[in-house]
Amino acid sequence: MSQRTMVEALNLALHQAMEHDDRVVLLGEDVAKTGGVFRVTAGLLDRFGEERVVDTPLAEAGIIGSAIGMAVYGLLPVVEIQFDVFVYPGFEQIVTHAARYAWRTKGEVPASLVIRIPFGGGVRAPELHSDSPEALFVHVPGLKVVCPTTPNDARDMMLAAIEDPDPVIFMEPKRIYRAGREEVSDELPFALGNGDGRYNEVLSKARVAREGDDLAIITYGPTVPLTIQAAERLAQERGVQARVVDLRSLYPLDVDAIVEAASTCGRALVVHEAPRTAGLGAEVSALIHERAILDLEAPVIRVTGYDVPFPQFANEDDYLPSVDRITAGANKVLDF
Amino acid sequence: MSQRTMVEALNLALHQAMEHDDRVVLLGEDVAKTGGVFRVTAGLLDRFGEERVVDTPLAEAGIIGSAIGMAVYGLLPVVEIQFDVFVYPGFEQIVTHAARYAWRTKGEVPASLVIRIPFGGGVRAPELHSDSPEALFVHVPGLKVVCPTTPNDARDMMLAAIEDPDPVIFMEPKRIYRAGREEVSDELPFALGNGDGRYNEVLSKARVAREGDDLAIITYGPTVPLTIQAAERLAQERGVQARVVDLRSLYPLDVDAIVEAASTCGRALVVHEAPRTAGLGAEVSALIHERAILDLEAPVIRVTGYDVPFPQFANEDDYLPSVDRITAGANKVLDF
Amino acid sequence: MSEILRIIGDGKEIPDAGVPDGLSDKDLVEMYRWLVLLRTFDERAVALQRQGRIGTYALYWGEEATQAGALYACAATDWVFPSYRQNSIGILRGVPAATVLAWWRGFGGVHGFWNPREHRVAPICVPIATHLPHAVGLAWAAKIKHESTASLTWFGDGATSEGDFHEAMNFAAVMKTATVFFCVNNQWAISTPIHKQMATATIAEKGAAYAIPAIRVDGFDPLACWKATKEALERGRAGDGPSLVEAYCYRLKAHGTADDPRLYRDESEAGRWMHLEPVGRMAGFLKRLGIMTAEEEESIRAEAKESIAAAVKEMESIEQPGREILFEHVYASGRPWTFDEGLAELEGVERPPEVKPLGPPTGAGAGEEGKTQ
Amino acid sequence: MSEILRIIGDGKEIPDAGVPDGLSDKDLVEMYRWLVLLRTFDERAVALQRQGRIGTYALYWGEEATQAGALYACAATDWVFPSYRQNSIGILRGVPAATVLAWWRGFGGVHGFWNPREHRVAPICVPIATHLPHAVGLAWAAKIKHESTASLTWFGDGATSEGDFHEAMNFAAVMKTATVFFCVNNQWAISTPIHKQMATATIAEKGAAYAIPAIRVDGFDPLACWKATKEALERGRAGDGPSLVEAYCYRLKAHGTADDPRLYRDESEAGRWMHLEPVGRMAGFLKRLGIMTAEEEESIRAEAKESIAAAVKEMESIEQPGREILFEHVYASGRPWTFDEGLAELEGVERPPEVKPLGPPTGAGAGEEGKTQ
Ligand SMILES: Cc1ncc(C[n+]2csc(CCOP(=O)(O)OP(=O)(O)O)c2C)c(N)n1
Ligand SMILES: Cc1ncc(C[n+]2csc(CCOP(=O)(O)OP(=O)(O)O)c2C)c(N)n1
Ligand SMILES: [Mg+2]
Ligand SMILES: [Mg+2]
Repeated sequence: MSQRTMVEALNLALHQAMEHDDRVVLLGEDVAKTGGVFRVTAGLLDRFGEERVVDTPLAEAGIIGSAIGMAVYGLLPVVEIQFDVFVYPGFEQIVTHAARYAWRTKGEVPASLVIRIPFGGGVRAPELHSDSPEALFVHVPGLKVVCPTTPNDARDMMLAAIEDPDPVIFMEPKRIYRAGREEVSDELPFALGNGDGRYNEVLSKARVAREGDDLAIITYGPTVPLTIQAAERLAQERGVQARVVDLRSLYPLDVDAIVEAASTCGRALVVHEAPRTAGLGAEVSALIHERAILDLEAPVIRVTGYDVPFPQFANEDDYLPSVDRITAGANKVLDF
Repeated sequence: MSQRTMVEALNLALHQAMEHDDRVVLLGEDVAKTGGVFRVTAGLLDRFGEERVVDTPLAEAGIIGSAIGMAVYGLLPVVEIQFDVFVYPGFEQIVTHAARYAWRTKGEVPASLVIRIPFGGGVRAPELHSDSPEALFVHVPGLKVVCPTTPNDARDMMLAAIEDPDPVIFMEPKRIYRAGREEVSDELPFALGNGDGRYNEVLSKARVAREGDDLAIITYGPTVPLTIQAAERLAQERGVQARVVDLRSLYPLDVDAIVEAASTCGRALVVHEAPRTAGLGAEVSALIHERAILDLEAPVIRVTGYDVPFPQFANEDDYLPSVDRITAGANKVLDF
Repeated sequence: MSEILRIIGDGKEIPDAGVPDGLSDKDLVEMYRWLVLLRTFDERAVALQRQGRIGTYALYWGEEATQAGALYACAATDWVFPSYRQNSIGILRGVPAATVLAWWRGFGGVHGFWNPREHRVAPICVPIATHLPHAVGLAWAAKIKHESTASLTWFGDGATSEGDFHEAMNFAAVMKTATVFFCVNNQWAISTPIHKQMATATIAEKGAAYAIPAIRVDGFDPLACWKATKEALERGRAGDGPSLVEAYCYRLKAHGTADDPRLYRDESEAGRWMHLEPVGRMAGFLKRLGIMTAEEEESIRAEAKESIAAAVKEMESIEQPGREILFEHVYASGRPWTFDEGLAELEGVERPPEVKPLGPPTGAGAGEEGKTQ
Repeated sequence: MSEILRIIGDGKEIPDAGVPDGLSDKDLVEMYRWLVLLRTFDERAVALQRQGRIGTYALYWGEEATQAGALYACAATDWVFPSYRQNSIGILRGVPAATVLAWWRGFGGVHGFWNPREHRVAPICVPIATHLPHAVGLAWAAKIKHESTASLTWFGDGATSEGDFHEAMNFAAVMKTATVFFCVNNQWAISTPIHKQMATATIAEKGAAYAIPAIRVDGFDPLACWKATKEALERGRAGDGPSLVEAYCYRLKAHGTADDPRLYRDESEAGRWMHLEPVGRMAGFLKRLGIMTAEEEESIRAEAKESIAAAVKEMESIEQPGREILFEHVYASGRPWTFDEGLAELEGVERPPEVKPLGPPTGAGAGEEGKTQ
């Protein structure tokens, strides 16, 4: 047992997966010698050698496309995209190939790869280092999209994503990479490679991050800790107990957990950092209304980033959903 | 006056825009000599010469990126993407550059270009020629996204898109390119280049494609004619008058028209061909519930493509929202 | 412009060179059989399209040498990555011709796709140049596993303009993967001639940007294609990395069945190249060498005709797949709940009439639309 | 490996060549002034970052010749397209240094951006190689308008791996645009050395793939950079199309202020290149020629220091922009309704405390995060 940050937990998972299965290889810009700009892959080159941990040329389509070819040959590549926005040069490979390889091969040859994308703002980074592109992947059939929020989830979900035969877009909220530590056991959370499909469960279920029956707040990634803070404030300020649902899986959404929370509470709020229009919040809102409108005392509303380019960082806190904004949104739902 | 298909109406608009303003240039694969694989740009090479109508090398990032550079120098490029899916190699240029050029230059140098994308299924095309990627662009701040459904709208909106200083993603529903003709006047629909911002109105307003007060059906592009047919059937079969709203503008959405229709009718359905999850239907549904839940007698539901790769064409009619499926969806809302 | 490797003459001005080392008479006849099988498939597919029995089809008439010659040089364990233009290459590797025809007929799932691992033939790639990185990744993976598998990928002259071509070439060169980049330079990308595609006179010159050795061959000559590929594969397997082969030829026919080349080029130009087309040329060569009799030739043709006819029959016996096919094989890990919902919705309505290859559903200018690949 | 153009010696083993035609003494001193201004900006920016007064910064210490030398060759009407590495190139074209500093301080809008048309300097480009097609499009547009404007774009050795490099080079070659592709080959892309980036020994070799003439120059030598660029621009303006300049140098310092090169390279290697750095070298050259006195040198330095100090002051006088800045300048055609909603929501809550360059909002490992560009 040790206290680990999310970065360390991811690093642990990669060590464990590579140890367990020599088909696992890591590719990306600066992932080997330096261990990645966020150090998620630190130490892996020394441990597993330069055939399996590769500093690639600077070309995202080349990286993702090569990884697809490797997967076709039976390897299990884990790709790092250096920052959110830099996935776009490789977008074509993801949409027309990674997402469709299983389908195009009668299910025989899925593109078994994991694409790790550190994403989101709040780290005072220069332009184009703070985007939240997850909804784009959620809209593309054939992908799984996940986002852990705690060190333990990060570890478990990374192991599951590597086990999963389908391509997994693994969104890493860079703002909470080192935001806190928790006990993460060295023990494997489930037996690897025993074909019991445990990965499926780890990758498809939401988590109740805070219990409550008065208001459901559905969120994921960097806004989870903020939402919990807002929930505490609501408890103090008006005695309202908000249930915070951390989605973890963005595709497929855990519709049962979402609808149950909304139905039980009768009121729901969705929170995310990405721009609002056609973001994941719209999907969650639509799902809840479609299935539980009669249980609702108020419409589901959304607290999100705005429909604008992520601002230069002196104004990023104006853009980001804050505890204040989440609380205000919650009050709106509660006072409807 | 003459009877024109959408293809002919677009062609007319391009002729008119190029005639009026010599900053307008056309770029794309096979747009010049053959006039494009759909013949939208036919005759323009002969009329305006090969400096202004260019068969480019086969590289979408190169085309869109060059067009951005041209716009920076003051030209008004209109780019053709040959088929929906082939926009992805140029996605990076659209998201990080076209969408942000105005913002990144204090509003002084918007990327004034139009990116034409023939999209959608129903034409018995081979794999990867039938996608509907519009929601991806709608989620990217800084773009306008529009989709005409009639020849007149196609003409007017193309002229407006070229006038508009912002980058416009111009979605062309290939299934109705030649599906019908209507009178399209040779007269300009509005005075070009007189700075009265008329383009803004043409590009941001939905259209009521069929009047009715019992059920609002909100849709756009290839599903508009099908929705009108479904509405006729509903009128016949159960005396229900459905109002069909053709969105035309996908970003920004005409929220007033949408909410007014839903509020007046008390019941609403959204229809599109793209996959459901995180599609535009989710956004429309969320908007209606957020603003008009108290006026609703039933939740807004969605009739859409499924969350699967667009099928090989022998099964495309199973995938596509049909008059039957739209009617069934409408009945579900009506019988809630 | 560098010289072009050519082995088979035209029986007139152009002299024959000797049969390359490593090819027996049997090999030569077998290679001819491959050429004929491809040609037969292609001509039949065009006819089927004209009859409305399959959809738009991308023909390759005249490019058989680039396919059969290159493939013949591969070991059975080597992987090949075709574009839409090499759509039926799999039939030389055990993929049923009916499956390929079914793909063009709009069938998916088990009818129109194959298991690439079974044949070492990747799926047909539609977006230009995007399969090149896959070929690189595959050979790279083989290297990591210390296996001698090589990869070969076909693509056109137009494809060299895409960024994926560049990234794939660079990765292959840096990682020294055993990859053969086989460019079918037919001088046209739909309506765009090569001089509007690039400023170089040849494709081969592009190898220099990656320190990748390049060779130009007569793309109508199966033995030249074979020899260049063979040497490239040997180099790759020896650890010396990738090669670029430029198979210089000419697109003798339309880009696809929806394309009308008269709109953009003088068809008499194609006529001037016609005498170089590979099937007749190989037959002439074999006859000049006395390796194949007219009877053998006839029987090879008849056999091919028969086998493709059988494939057509098989393809046409496929019934329109059920609606559930939409949701099949999308995820290898199982079906998300959204699929159950979708299927339930589908099953709640009557099924639309069967989709025929031609003509959009409602009165649109049939055929005009899906104009091209 | 082709020869490297070099004009300025090191005052020891490497001899000086003659001053290239077209440069007066005044020009030489002015170019020196440019070098010093860039250097002064860069050193000051690093200091500001260390003091927590701006955010992560991408320094260019040692690469001033590639910037000043190339820019000096441009006509005032020519456009330049910088990457993040040439972030302050605009200060040589009238962009206030305060604006560039403000960009790094996280200010947007009128504070951190400029009007490219005013200075013919494109915005700082962050995604690698993606600005190259813009440079091509701009020169192409000039050609369409029958104007003689040329374009120049800087990018790194790593950038040559991206597809956009390739597509831009190809478009420029085919369209014969007057574009100079100026590659700053500093041999590193963050931690990735050039031999892991490409299999060619030089960048210049890559020109062959596009029939683009290429030249290698000493990237620490402002006059070599000037001469190569000058000739390239002349060729472009004469209608002979684009050129590739490889400015061979070495990244003497870290990739950015968040980068620690000791993790991946032996810093003594940088030491071996250090004596070639351009500012001292140019000063030595001018002194050897007797063009600049020690006093003049001193006054140039002092003037630069003063002007950058004033810029720092100006930058620091900028107040955190109001929240409405989020919604400004996104659309040139006006504000969509979503913006009004957003602003209304924002105004309904108290404003968060002012954002300082360092340290994420809640206790995260400050600085560790936004590790690099
Ligand atoms: C990324 C992408 N863009 C555009 C197309 C449309 N398209 C299909 S074939 C073709 C021309 C290809 O030319 P070339 O590479 O020379 O191959 P050939 O068709 O001659 O075999 C084009 C533009 C496509 N399939 N993919
Ligand atoms: C598309 C993209 N991918 C990744 C990055 C992250 N990144 C920033 S700088 C850099 C290295 C660039 O190296 P080079 O092109 O040699 O330029 P230099 O930094 O040496 O000036 C990388 C990988 C990026 N900015 N853009
Ligand atoms: Mg071709
Ligand atoms: Mg570099």
